[in-house]
Amino acid sequence: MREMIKAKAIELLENGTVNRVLGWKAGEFFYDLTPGIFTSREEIEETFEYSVFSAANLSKYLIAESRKEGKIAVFLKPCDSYSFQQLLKEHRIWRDRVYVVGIACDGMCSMDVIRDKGITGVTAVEEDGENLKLTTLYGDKTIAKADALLERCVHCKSRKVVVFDEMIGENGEEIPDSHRFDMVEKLEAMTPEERFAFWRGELSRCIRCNACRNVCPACSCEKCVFDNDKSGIAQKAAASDFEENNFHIIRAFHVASRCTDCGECSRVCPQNIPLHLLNRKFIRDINELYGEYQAGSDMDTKPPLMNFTTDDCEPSVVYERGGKV
Amino acid sequence: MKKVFAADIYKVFAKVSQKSKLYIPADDGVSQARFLPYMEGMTLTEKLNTGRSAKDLFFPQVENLLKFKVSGKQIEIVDQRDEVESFVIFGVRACDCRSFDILDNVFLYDEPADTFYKTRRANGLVITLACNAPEETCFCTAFGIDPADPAGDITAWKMADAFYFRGNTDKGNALLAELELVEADEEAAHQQQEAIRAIAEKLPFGKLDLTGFDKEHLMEKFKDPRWAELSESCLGCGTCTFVCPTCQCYDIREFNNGKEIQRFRCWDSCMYSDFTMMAHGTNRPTQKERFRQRFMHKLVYYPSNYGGVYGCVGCGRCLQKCPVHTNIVKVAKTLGGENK
Amino acid sequence: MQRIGVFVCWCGSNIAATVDVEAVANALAMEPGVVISTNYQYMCSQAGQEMIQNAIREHKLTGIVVCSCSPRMHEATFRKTAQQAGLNPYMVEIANIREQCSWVHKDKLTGTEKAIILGRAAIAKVHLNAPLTAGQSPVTKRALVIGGGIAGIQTALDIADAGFEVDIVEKKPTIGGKMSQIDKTFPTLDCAACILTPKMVDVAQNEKIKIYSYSEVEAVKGFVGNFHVTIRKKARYVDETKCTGCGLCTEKCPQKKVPNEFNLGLDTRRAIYIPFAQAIPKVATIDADYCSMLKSGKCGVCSKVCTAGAIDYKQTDQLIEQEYGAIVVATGFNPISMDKFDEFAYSKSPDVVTSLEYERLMNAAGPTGGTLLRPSDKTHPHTIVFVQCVGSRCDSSEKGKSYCSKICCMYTAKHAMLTREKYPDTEVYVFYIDVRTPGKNFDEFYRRAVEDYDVHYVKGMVGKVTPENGKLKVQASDLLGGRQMHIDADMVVLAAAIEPDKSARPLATMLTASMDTNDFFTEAHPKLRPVESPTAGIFLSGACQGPKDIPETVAQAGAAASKVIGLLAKDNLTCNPCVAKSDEMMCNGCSACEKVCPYGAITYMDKEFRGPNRTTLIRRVASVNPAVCQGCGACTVACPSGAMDLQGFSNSQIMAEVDAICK
Amino acid sequence: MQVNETFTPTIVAFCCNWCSYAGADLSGTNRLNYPANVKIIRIPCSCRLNPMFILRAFQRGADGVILCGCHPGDCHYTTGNYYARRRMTLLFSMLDFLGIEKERTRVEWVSAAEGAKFAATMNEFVDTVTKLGKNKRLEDLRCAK
Amino acid sequence: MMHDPLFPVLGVVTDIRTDTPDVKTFRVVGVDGKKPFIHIPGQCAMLSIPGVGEALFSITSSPTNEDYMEFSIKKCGCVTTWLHAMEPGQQITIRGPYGNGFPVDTDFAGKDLVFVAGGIGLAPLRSVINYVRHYRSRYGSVDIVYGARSKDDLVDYAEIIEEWSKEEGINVHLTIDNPQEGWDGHVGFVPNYVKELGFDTSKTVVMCGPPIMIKFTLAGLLELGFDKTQVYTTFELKMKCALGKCGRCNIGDKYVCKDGPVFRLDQMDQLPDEY
Repeated sequence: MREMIKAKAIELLENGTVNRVLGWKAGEFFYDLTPGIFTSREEIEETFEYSVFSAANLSKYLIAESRKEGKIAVFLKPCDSYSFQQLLKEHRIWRDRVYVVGIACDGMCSMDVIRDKGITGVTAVEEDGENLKLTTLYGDKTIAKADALLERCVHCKSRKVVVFDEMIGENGEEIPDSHRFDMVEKLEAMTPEERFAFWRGELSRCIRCNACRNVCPACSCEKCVFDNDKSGIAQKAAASDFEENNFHIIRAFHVASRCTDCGECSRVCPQNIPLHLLNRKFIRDINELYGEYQAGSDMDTKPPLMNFTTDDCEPSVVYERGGKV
Repeated sequence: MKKVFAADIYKVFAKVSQKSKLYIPADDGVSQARFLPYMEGMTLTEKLNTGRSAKDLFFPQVENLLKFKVSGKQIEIVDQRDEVESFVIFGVRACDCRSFDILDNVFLYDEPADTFYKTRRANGLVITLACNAPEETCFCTAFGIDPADPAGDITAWKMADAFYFRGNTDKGNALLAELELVEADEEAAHQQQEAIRAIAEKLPFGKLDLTGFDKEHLMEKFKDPRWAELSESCLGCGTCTFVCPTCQCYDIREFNNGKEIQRFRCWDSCMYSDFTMMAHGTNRPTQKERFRQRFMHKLVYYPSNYGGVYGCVGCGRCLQKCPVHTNIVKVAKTLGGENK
Repeated sequence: MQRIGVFVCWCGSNIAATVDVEAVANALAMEPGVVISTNYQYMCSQAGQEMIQNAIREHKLTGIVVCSCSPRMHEATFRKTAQQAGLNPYMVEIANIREQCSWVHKDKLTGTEKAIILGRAAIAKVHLNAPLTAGQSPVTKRALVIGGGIAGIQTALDIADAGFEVDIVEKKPTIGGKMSQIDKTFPTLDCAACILTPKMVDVAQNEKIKIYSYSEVEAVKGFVGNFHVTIRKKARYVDETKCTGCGLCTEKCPQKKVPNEFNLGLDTRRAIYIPFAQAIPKVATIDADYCSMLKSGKCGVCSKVCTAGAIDYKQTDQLIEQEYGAIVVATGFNPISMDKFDEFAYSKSPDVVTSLEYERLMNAAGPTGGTLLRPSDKTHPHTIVFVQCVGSRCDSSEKGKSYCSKICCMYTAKHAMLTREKYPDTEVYVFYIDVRTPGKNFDEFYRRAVEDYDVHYVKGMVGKVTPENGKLKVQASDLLGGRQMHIDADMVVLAAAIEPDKSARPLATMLTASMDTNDFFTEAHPKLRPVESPTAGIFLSGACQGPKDIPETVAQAGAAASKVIGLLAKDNLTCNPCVAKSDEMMCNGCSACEKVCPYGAITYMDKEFRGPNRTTLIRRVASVNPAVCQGCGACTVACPSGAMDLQGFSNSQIMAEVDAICK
Repeated sequence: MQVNETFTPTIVAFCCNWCSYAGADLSGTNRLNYPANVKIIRIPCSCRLNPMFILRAFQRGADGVILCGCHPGDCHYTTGNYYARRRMTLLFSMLDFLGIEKERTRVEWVSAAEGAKFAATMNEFVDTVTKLGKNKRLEDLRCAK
Repeated sequence: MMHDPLFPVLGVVTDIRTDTPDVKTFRVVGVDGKKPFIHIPGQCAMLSIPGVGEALFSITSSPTNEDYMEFSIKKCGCVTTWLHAMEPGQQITIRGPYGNGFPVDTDFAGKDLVFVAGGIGLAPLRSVINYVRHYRSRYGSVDIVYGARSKDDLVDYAEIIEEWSKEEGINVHLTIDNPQEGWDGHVGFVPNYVKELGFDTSKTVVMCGPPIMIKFTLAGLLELGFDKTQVYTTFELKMKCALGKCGRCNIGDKYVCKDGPVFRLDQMDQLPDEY
């Protein structure tokens, strides 16, 4: 896969299809890949990397990149392609300046997950079939890839690249029984007091670094309300519990019915807050109340929050369903 | 040198916390350690370091400065500071401990001193803990920090059976004396130190070459074209800043609850697009300039102002936390050493 | 920092009885920015208004807060007051301390406390008010009337009379509408054709009026003063400019078996036809569903007999684009289908007819030449039963309509009377729930039917009609007599409920005009603005707004016309300034706002912006057409960046009110 | 739940200009009582209600927030309340998900003719919120009274 | 409890003068009616209106004025808009003085001085000019070149005409960008005017104005034979603490609030071009 992708990147650059390639750059260790732009064969040969650590969703970079001269090639994993299409739908990316190479994906791993398993000091990683061989300061270790997967990949919703100019690897299918709402349901089954305690515990860790927002392809505002002093709700740091809640509620609401559930927010959170649960709560509610909807899966369907039917349920439905009392 | 058997460490904590507030690094929810006020039943984390740095305890993320009450054209200024109670932090690593020196330069020694910081520093007692198992992201040694022998008022070593303590300052010795611990042989600690240093020797960035990052090369580094490439993936978030033990930029903001106006300061990040935004624009218009500012500050401006001391302690938090894995090591490797 | 004046109204004792106005004024005087705070018995009085105006001048006020009755009552008044004193009218805020305070609460302390808080909220808001200036948009001085019945005709004539151009779009081949099918009109019993056809001729001859017959509205864009309408002129396969209306083709056409819709299918016409003798335009139309030439290419008789050479089998639909300043909807009504009323045997016996069919059977130009004959055997009926409220005032909405169709009582009385007059040997029964005759000379008319013409009015419903041996067995109850009735009738006439024309619903969507659940167009205000749609520039004429008889229709048509004239007489329109506005610097161009805008007021453009380091950036940004936007604010919430805000009800203003209230 | 006898909740009622605000007016015209701690904010349409405003109200000390708009189908702007309905449904569900008492938020459709309904709704809502007690979970301590 | 440097003191705005359509001059004293603190020409102070914000302004009045401080402020942001809308008697908060100020008693002493200002750029120079006027004997000749978009945009016009122009040894050269009715003075941009005037290269130049003016004036001065060590200017960047701690206003390793705002132009060359 890695070789095919690199070869494709070189091919597209050299045959003049594009003048830039957006991919992942090798870091200091095997696991710390950085999104990067490549403009030459040499660069690609030396530093382009694709591995189970190519988790970063590249689609958001295209908002800026597609406005630059010439065409850019981008590699999109299935979940990234949903974000890409949602951005297209919102007129944020100039499609004609992007050449999309879809790549089949079996799930991405996370160093955080590996560290969580007590493996530290990892200086090198090698993919070995279904396993990862780790060289650490404290001796060699092995971990199954499946045990190192990102949460979003454990509950992968789709292996289908929804928009591409060409595919590398075989395109997959949507996975309806991803169990991605299991945790949401578990929370819903709690009492409000328990839920409140759960979220306070999580959100009180927030350091308002904006990583979730800045990485989020749906949070593509020219100027975020939380940065805009005129909005009346601008904040630099959460100065109270309320502000912690407010930021995450409003952010989730702003991306509701636009969030593709790409999981980047939770991946990048330095405080390991399961932010995706908020988005999934909205997705689950939308699916249940207004019919199945997957943001980014097509170009035409109106996002549920910009749509209605005359016989929609009343807000009082929340008293009847929702969490147990 | 004093000694406490591993089984008794919590008795020591209990004793300390009776007199003053004690913070220890403990696991907080999932996969993260954090300095938390010690309460009975709490256990020390097994993790190397806390997710957030120890600077929080001296320079908190949000800090109230003063209040105003406004009526008509009149303003009343209310100083609302409470006396800061004395507190003890246990388990500060060598890198974080060094970060206090770096912050001291700005907040204490540069006149006028910041009284909020000053009060906390005066009331805080730092017990450091040597790093038994440094991680691949650690590079404190690059800044001449010895993870085996951290500074602080008291230095502690953790061994299989016991904790060893050494007082470094009067304040530290006084506390140790109060605790009435058993005298111990220094040899055990020395062995531990050697073991740590052996690992530190193997750290991939332990000998990070920082030549070229100095006042003399200020303009050259500033003008280096490679900043563009280094910064191209930067999201402009504040993760690196907020987990950094030495970042000290802050914003002053106000909150009006309708009755009084609370002026407070909170951390800010030079990575944010509005950091230098004025009514008529910003002098750092793209992420390249903002990214450059952060690393120039750590590696060039700070040493230029403070006798060559770098504004980084090699704790490695930004290496672990950056969403796109761009960090000070990549910058140093690209622009420093033989690449300069 | 605003300089704010606060004016607390006593409203006599209405407010002052439960709110200590003095205390309110004193408390609000302490609020930031308030430079004068006072109270007065009646702020809305001349003296009160002068007091405000003097204060504005004297204290150089930049904003005022009036604590008084509901803004729905006097906001406009005080805005005018402010304007006359040189203050922007949108710098006025009302704190509603009457309807929402003094009238709700009994305890004076409570009322006073609440009034102070409401005043504070208004002050907090006015601090953030900005002077708003209403925008201007030009007016196209031409009106479109959709529907060419009596409503449309009258509206068009009145507008044209004032000197403005009017186009009528009529989907049928001729104008005239329902009235052209009616025989006589109540309560005067004059002949409908005699009063309608001259008006039709007037329309045809009026230079200002253009008729698009056999045409329909295809698309509507734009907004008040500037509508852009696409009209589909359906192919009639006859060149209107050549056809002389001689009618020869309609006699020679070999296809004779086409149901004649003008006579409601009671007789037939040819495939090429002129609906009725006085049709306007008097031009033949080929019915493509029946013409053999169009269907199979065989025939061509009409073309051969037409001396004018007007037949054109190759004609296609034509799309006409036209600009209008105002649109009048006059789409009229239809009797409802009798399908669901099997108990009256409408589908089983041709002798069960609707009132409109009966109208044709009585009409000299009708299928029977004006002689009343039963459709089944063309014999003279001797017993006729009229059933009222068929489908009107129904409980079950599935079957009929909940509303009263309003005209049935009168036309049934008319039918009964005319029948008795022409055929005194006929027994006439009318079954009714109530007889409703409010209207000039209406009750007298009904009484004549009962008293002079011996029409048997029976209060009660007909339960069942059964055709049997050439008779219609009518089973009914007489509620006043308390008995069951069995009548062997020759004919049964059903007063079918009326409903809006089916074309109204899609039209409403095009016009973004609102409708009620019965598909009648909603008026802007049921009492005060009965001929205007809430959508600016859309006016309502005739039965499209609700059931009406002819005089009412004509009256409303005139009213609609005068509203249109009032609009077209202006060169420019002043827009409501409390509309949405997008901040281009923050706009993402994501189209969220556009998706929720009910008026299509938001458009996008790619615009160049200055980027960092002397670069230029092209960004897609939204802009709101202030003439179209009605200020609902749906877009402001859809917009994640907050680029879209509503002037007069901005995010910061509302939050300031929230803060003041919760403080 | 502990009920504090002296507790009077702060209630913010957002009312659309065309129906519910008029309904509230009518309620006054008919001299129908409802508690004074209900304060009405006039907005042009229920669709103008930004979730930000609701959270803001709770931050600043509101104990309950209610939105009143035209009945579905009767919106002055034809579609506004349909959008509001979806937005509020999802927002309320999210607040519930975060453990905020769902009874503190409410939507009622009140027409210009339903003065009685307005008063009844407010009475009932105030009762409900009074029973819940003070809003603790979404309050901002800096705004504490 | 120690007084924190971030804590302001109260001030009262006793007088507000409208200079131009968008510039007003505010007279500030402490609540005790005295001058809040002592400063050097070119230094700044943080003014704030609680609830609105805090911003740094250069002190326009000369330290030789014993009674009050003045600030000439152009309306351009949130705080300034509020200031412009307020009325005399309003309390504000003030802290300072901040920055290095001009070397009036060292480098400037005994020198012939040329002041070059554009628009609101006169504000910090006014302090120096009046200081120099006060200690007239300590300095050589004084030339003032001042330009604005139009006559109406010239700040302190009355003082310039009534006092400065009339004072011996002070040459005032006014210019406006475009011809205007009722203006018989020079028309043209400041940099060109400075070149036209062609000052003696022994003089010391003090500049303040929009960056574009600084840039072209400097080029002109260098052409005339001036050395960068003879030219001083003053800067403005976003500031929060004004104490060199909040990390905002640095240009390279220098903080404008602490090491500036006055820089000699040869010092500027040592700094990255990020202002």
